[in-house]
Amino acid sequence: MSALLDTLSWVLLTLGGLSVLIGGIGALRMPDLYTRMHAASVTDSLGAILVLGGIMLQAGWSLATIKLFAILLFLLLTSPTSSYALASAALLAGQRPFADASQDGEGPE
Amino acid sequence: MELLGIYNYWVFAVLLMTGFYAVVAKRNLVKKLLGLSLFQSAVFLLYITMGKVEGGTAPIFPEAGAAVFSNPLPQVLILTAIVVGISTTALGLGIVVRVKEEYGSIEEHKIQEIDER
Amino acid sequence: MIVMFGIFLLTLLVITAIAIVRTDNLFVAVMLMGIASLLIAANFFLLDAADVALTEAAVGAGISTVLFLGALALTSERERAKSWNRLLSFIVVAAAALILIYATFDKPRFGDPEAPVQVHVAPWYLEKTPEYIDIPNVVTAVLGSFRGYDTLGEVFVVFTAGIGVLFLLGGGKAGGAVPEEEIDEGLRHHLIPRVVGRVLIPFILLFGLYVQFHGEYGPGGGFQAGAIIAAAIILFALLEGENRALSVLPERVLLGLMACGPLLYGAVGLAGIIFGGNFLDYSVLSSNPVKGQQLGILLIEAGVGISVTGVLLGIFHAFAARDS
Amino acid sequence: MYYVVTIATLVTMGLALVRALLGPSVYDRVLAVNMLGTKTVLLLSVIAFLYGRPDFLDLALAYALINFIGVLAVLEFFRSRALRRNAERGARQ
Repeated sequence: MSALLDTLSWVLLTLGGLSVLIGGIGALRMPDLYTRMHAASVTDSLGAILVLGGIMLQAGWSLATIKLFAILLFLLLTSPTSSYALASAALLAGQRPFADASQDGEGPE
Repeated sequence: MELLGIYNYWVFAVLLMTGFYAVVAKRNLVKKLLGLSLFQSAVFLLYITMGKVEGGTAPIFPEAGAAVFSNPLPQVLILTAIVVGISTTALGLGIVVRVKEEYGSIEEHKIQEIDER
Repeated sequence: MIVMFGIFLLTLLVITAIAIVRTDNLFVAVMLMGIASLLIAANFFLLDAADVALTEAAVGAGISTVLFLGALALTSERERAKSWNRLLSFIVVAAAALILIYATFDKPRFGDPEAPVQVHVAPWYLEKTPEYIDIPNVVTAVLGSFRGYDTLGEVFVVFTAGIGVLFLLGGGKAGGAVPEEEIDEGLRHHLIPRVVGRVLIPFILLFGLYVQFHGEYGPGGGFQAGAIIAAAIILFALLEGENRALSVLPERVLLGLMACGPLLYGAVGLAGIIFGGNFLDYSVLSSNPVKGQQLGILLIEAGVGISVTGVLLGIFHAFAARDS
Repeated sequence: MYYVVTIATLVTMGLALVRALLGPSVYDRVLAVNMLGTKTVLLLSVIAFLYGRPDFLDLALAYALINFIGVLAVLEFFRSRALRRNAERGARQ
């Protein structure tokens, strides 16, 4: 049983690391702000679930698990909110979501 | 490995001087304050680095098994210094805001020009 | 391996610092400063300073960005002038950096348990804390009891800085072109942040109280808790507008908090004298000296928390009130 | 195995920093700050277990709770700036 849990947490942690990394690459390589945000925020949530889930399996039943669950819960609440706030601020300042490389060099001015 | 041991101190030196450069060379007052914050962070880093003991852990006794602990004293000094740092930075920002209201600019040389007139 | 992690983070930190100095957009510089704060907090944690990392997290994550942005809104976000005497400054700074780096070769090895810093008072603190105070967190013990004078001084510095900001920015408003009620709406029209914020603010406050009163047992204490509670109220002010935040915690209450914190701290010190001990000697507060010490630390941490909350909120409101 | 996650997180922090340095717009930099914030939460939780001191998860919890205040402040900053600009334009006409 514990070997099974161990393997499962291994898998979750590796997948989590992978998705975090993919998010980072996406945020670097995507052509404009909104696609970059998409890459970053979606993998953020998935990566957080996987990584924290993996650690939770390692921690077993303890106070740490509850804290990890709280961290996960708050991350899942705050991370999309800040993505929303960011996209809203960008739209407000007149950044248009065109996936066109010539459009994204504009500052807020 | 020997050099890695003092890498933290090098980072301290570079960080300190980067902040100092901003304070000396930049004319924008907010930029100067940002430089000052960097300078502060560098000093914090120096203290905490010196307090680290190899193989140690944070100086909070765990429930079981006493281990080697890092030095608590620098941590106490820096803990208070961080909060003091943000309050004094806020005071500096307050002065900058007042300067902007009186002079209409936060660039040092413009303020001097107005003063000489 | 962990040493390598630290080195990687420090390298990122240096890159960030150089970028902060080089950019001419102050808004970008403030954002990069947020990154620097995250990196340095992670570094503190790697260097075994959980309490310091928590303080940096509480201050750097919300409050310092908010204050800098408030100042930028009142001044300008572009740096217009070129640097002054760039070459000369660079030479001076580079020379000083080289001298500092040269000096580091005489430093004791990183993490050396025999280094001069580690052999004087620190072992005494670590050894005597269980005996005199009997709380697990040595940092809190040193902060509250062994070096209580220092902390009292720091609290007064924070208090003075808060009073200074209120003197500079309080009172007469600059008067802007935007109608008061429009600017004061906060983010009320943004439904998602508002809902999430309403859910989260109680938890942040609860977490602040946990950090405050759990400070004897884990990372935490008055300074961190004050910053976290202030961050919660600042979040409320961002979401619901200045005036609603002020009607929850009016300016008079904030001033009261600012003054009460140092007063509580000083009163605990004086109580020591009245009960026949020295100033800030908590052992006499209770019949059992260890219990007395714990009671004293609890009270002075409460004083610190109250004063930090009051000062940070007072500063925030002073900046925000100008912005209209 | 914690090392794998830690290294992935650190590399991602490096990538996010590159994004913050490249820009091009200020929003990309805010995005990078936000990414770094979440990555820091993950890093701190993993390292707390790496050190064998899970009671230090408080730190990650603090970041998870208050890191988004910075981004909300940015939104509020741009909102009030847009309002001020509109008012100035209105005053000129």
